[in-house]
Amino acid sequence: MSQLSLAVDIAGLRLRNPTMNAAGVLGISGPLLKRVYEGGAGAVVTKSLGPVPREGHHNPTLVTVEGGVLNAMGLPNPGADYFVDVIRWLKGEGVPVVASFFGATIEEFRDVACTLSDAGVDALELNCSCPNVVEEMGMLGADCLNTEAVTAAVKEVAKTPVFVKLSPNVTDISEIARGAERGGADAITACNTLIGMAVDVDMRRPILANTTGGLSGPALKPVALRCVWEIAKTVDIPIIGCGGVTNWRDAVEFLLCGASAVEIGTAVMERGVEVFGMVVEGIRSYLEVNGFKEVKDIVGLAHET
Amino acid sequence: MSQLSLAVDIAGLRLRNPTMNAAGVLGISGPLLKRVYEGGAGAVVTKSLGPVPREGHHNPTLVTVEGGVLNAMGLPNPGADYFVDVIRWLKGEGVPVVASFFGATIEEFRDVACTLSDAGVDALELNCSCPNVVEEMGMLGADCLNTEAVTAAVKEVAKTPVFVKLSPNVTDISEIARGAERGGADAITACNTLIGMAVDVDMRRPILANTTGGLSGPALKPVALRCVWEIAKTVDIPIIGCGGVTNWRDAVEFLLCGASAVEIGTAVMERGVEVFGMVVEGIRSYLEVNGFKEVKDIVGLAHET
Amino acid sequence: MSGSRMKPDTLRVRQLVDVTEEAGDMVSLYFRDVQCSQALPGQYVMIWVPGVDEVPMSLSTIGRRKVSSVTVRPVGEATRYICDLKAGNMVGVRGPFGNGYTLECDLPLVVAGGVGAASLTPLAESLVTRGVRPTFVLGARNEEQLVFRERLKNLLDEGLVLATDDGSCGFKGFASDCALKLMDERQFDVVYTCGPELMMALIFRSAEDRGIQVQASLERYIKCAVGLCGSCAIGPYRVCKDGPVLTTDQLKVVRDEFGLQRMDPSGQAIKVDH
Amino acid sequence: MSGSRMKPDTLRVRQLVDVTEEAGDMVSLYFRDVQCSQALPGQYVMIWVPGVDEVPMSLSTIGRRKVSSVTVRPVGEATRYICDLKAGNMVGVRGPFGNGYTLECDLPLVVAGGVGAASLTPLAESLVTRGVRPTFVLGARNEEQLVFRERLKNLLDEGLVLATDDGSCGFKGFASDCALKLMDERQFDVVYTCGPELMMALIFRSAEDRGIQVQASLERYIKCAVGLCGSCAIGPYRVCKDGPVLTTDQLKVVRDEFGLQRMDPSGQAIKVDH
Ligand SMILES: Cc1cc2nc3c(=O)[nH]c(=O)nc-3n(C[C@H](O)[C@H](O)[C@H](O)COP(=O)(O)OP(=O)(O)OC[C@H]3O[C@@H](n4cnc5c(N)ncnc54)[C@H](O)[C@@H]3O)c2cc1C
Ligand SMILES: Cc1cc2nc3c(=O)[nH]c(=O)nc-3n(C[C@H](O)[C@H](O)[C@H](O)COP(=O)(O)OP(=O)(O)OC[C@H]3O[C@@H](n4cnc5c(N)ncnc54)[C@H](O)[C@@H]3O)c2cc1C
Ligand SMILES: Cc1cc2nc3c(=O)[nH]c(=O)nc-3n(C[C@H](O)[C@H](O)[C@H](O)COP(=O)(O)O)c2cc1C
Ligand SMILES: Cc1cc2nc3c(=O)[nH]c(=O)nc-3n(C[C@H](O)[C@H](O)[C@H](O)COP(=O)(O)O)c2cc1C
Ligand code: FES
Ligand code: FES
Repeated sequence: MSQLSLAVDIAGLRLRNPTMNAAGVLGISGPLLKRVYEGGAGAVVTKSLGPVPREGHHNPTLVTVEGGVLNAMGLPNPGADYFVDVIRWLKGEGVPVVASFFGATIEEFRDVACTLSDAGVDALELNCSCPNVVEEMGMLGADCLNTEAVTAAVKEVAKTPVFVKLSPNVTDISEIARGAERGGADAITACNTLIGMAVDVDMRRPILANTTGGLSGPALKPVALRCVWEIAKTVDIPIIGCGGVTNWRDAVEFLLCGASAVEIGTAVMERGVEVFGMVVEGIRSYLEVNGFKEVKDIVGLAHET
Repeated sequence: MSQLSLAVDIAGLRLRNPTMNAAGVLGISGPLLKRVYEGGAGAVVTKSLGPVPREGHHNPTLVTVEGGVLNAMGLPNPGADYFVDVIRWLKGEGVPVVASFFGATIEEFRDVACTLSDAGVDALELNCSCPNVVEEMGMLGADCLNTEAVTAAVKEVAKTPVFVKLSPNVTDISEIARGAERGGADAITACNTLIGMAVDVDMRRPILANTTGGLSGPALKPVALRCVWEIAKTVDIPIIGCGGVTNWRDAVEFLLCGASAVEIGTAVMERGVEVFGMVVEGIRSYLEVNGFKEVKDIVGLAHET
Repeated sequence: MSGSRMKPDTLRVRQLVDVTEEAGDMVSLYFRDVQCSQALPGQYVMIWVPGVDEVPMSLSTIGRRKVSSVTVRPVGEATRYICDLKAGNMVGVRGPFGNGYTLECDLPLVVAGGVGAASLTPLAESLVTRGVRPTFVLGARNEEQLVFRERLKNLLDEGLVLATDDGSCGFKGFASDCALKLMDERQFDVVYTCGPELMMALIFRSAEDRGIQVQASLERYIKCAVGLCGSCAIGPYRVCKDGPVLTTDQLKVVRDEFGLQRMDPSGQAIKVDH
Repeated sequence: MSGSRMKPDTLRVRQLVDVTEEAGDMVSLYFRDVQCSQALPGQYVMIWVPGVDEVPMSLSTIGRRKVSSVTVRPVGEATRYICDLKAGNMVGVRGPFGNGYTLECDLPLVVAGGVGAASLTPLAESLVTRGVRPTFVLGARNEEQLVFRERLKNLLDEGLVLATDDGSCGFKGFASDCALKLMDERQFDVVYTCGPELMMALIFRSAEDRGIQVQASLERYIKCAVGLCGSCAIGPYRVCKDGPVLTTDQLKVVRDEFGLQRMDPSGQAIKVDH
């Protein structure tokens, strides 16, 4: 074993390696999140938490498509207050926790952030980009002024770094990233799912109960890489890549495009919670074989050509 | 054989069946387009033609990714004037021709449309959505006012139906579709490719010479279906679905979502030019088995549930 | 349309080739599906009824080269709707999902409570095929509710032990009481069980005391069915993917939840009450 | 990394294990690649040199369980850059693409002009393996330009006929003249040819007069290599996918273009001048 380190620093948050689960994937349960950490993740991300409990949409909430899955869970969650105990338990178990959260108004965002921050999370991930509840809650993230305002409001109350997670369903994602940076974001997570839908020709109707849903998995990867690439050219804060990471190569691609860490979601379906350890080991050998000393050395390297 | 008809009418343009090749796929050569028609397409669509010849981007211009391909051809084309003879030859061979075209300014769009319209095409497809030349030419299609203006300018000179082809890389595609409708568009083609990129971890750099490219194929399908769905809810003009159609099921999905016809591009890679005939035959048996008399009967049916 | 190369998690629509009434208002729905024909006993599918819901159902027949089935007890909106379907109607099918039962055993006891027999009957059939004759306790409230009675009788003959809460047929009392009695009489090495969770929890504790391995098929709220959303969590396990069948070692880990609490669709803990 | 399950159209990066100089400034680059090991003679790959270009190159060695190679003639920016690569350097590889030659024949004549020998040498090897010994005309401007001379001599011995424009070695004159002479002497049933298009067009017409089948490997501007963009069109055929090898029947269809005109990268027709 060489002197190689896999640890990363994201806006002051130091993690043992650059992988996390994507928000909404396994994050509704404390013990499952602990299993994610034991599976090798550098930190865990909770389900997006709102001000009150939500059951989410009716089933079908998920359907597989070529190259990925479509989901319209509809942000089911037990509410931020309820989750405070889960967070405390996870912290007690030694697990670094990023709390994903959302609200319907700027006030709600701030209040939820306050609750979670007080619960002792290591970072907050502001989800202003869930495609499945747009009509209900307004698409705050689609506009850079909104993004700036909501980020600033959250930053006022947050005692931890704030990651702002962006939607790829916009005309110019770098403009929105700039809004988040102006609002004081400590990092950008890019990206959430693409809005899509699936139809069944025998039933002659949309499959998801919510009609449309978010496309994740390998099909999303080229778009997510491009988002990270563009944002890296635009802002100075760190980026967390997300979208279709299935193996170490995918993870390294995101790092080369400018991400400092990656989140992994859909790949858990095929590769289990062991995917985190496998990706981390793959990154380790990549660094080793290519003579790099730490993850930071390859962040953004593809821009330098 | 029943009384079943596969013919469709798109804004007055009557086609023997609802399939066409997607713009840019095989459309740079007259004989190849004739082969597409002989392969079973209802009409053929030319490569997007501009005011002057363009060589396009350097290689690599295409790379396969999971669930599709990324291309950054960069709109190579011999110019509209040059293509007049090709169009006349195709018309002489009895092939219905849709001319895809673009320009850098509204004037250029109008001039090119005029040239092609005079050449005797059956319809024009206004491409205000090519993701690969944005920096060079501005992204006219990203804005509904622009789309309205350019459509109106083209409609002034066009003697044939004008299809306006939209990009999925926008925050609200239905708003842009409305702009096109207001500008006088006779139909909407939805959609062009999603902007993505691919990186190689060994070379540590983007693969496409243009860095970013357009994602097409099955990976795009859920997004394209959703675009058609949303546009169908918004405008009254016909829609031509495009994005990931590989087999008859995909085609029927687009029809059920509200498309009156489909364009097929990437599937030609795996299935050859025979794909058109195969999709058409599949649509025929679907109609037959389910007791429909013509294609029109299933257009938009998934909305009625 | 069908295609055996299709991955099991891909949704497909199947026509019901037969719909039969079972004991106690339950209904079996038969359909042809290559993926289901290759399922393991204990695996389940998601049944989609458009406009209503998509719900998990164990495979009650695994039709190798033939039709497969699910058997549905009408308890709510979706299940009542499904029980009204007729041959010729169509349902969406995703799956088979989950792990299924492990077949290794020498002297197995099977304990089915109510519709729990749905997943345990194909298990019994597989065991018999492997030359192992299980003792099968089929429990229900009363005689009318004894599902698959004929099918199991034909398969197991003396091995089938009936139990009714009201004593209208066979052992009088809960299936779990009947099982405890049998565990004291014979040296079973594995107990397979599916049914009301309180029953299964009782059986688990008794079997644990006696050092007998348990395989229990659990129910939790299933949304994605592919191990992503976490809504089916019990402790560190996902019922949809790591389960639905949990073994003794796993049940020990979730001792604080099994038979006691589960998550509602929003992720809040609620009491297990049956 | 590698993986034989990878589809040939997926880009992968390969290290050059060997780089050797060939006759006439040409260079052969050797690399290990499962997909190329399974190629047919006449198929080509796209070689990516980052920051420079991606260009089509015929496989000059198809290394069954071993290394494969391409052989490059430096004619422009990309090919000159490639010819300067060293062992240890990396290139991107997509493919093998295209149809390759059909091997059915009894008495074949092979006519290679210049670097055209790259695709025809593996063809000759495959023919010999099948028990057919082709007559192989290796043509070049002068003796120094005769590529693969030793390799072909070892393989074919008397079957190898050398031709140089200046007569510095073997037949004095164009390879096509040499081929015409041979066609008059012997009853060949197939002519395989790759080289300058004007040479191939001449051979095609002569073979057509004599009723001999032709398989000619063509060059057109290759961009996508997977049959989508149309930039490589000759008549109704895509050189990248339907070709690069066209047969007599196809060559008849494109009579008005073959040896006469081709498309430049913008799609405008230009004259074929070599
Ligand atoms: C792995 C598994 C296998 C099952 N096998 C069978 C079977 O073979 N036969 C059978 O009749 N039933 C089976 N069930 C139970 C069946 O899924 C529920 O009875 C059904 O979902 C109830 O739906 P409903 O709309 O009719 O009832 P509701 O009125 O919606 O609810 C009634 C009860 O069913 C539960 N339920 C509702 N939706 C779900 C869901 N998506 N996932 C889990 N529980 C849900 C509710 O929590 C509640 O306890 C199984 C459950 C699981 C988890
Ligand atoms: C199927 C096929 C197999 C080939 N096999 C070989 C081989 O084994 N060895 C070899 O040395 N050469 C081969 N070539 C030719 C080789 O691809 C060109 O010489 C090379 O692309 C020139 O690139 P350049 O940048 O050096 O030259 P440039 O200066 O760019 O151009 C020189 C000539 O090469 C042509 N060319 C450039 N790029 C391409 C391209 N993408 N596709 C087709 N032609 C191009 C130009 O039209 C021009 O005629 C093959 C070509 C094809 C189509
Ligand atoms: C089942 C499921 C639930 C999700 N829930 C959330 C969520 O609550 N909040 C959020 O920000 N993103 C959510 N996402 C999006 C993921 O966090 C992630 O952005 C996306 O799936 C892309 O990553 P992947 O391709 O690795 O899955 C969800 C995704 C899936 C598949
Ligand atoms: C090689 C290639 C070239 C293309 N060129 C054009 C073009 O010139 N004009 C255009 O409007 N779209 C172009 N497109 C986009 C297609 O027309 C189509 O919108 C897209 O590929 C989605 O359809 P598909 O998934 O069936 O390929 C091109 C696509 C490909 C793959
Ligand atoms: S139902 Fe989603 S993880 Fe089990
Ligand atoms: S190079 Fe694109 S079709 Fe041949």
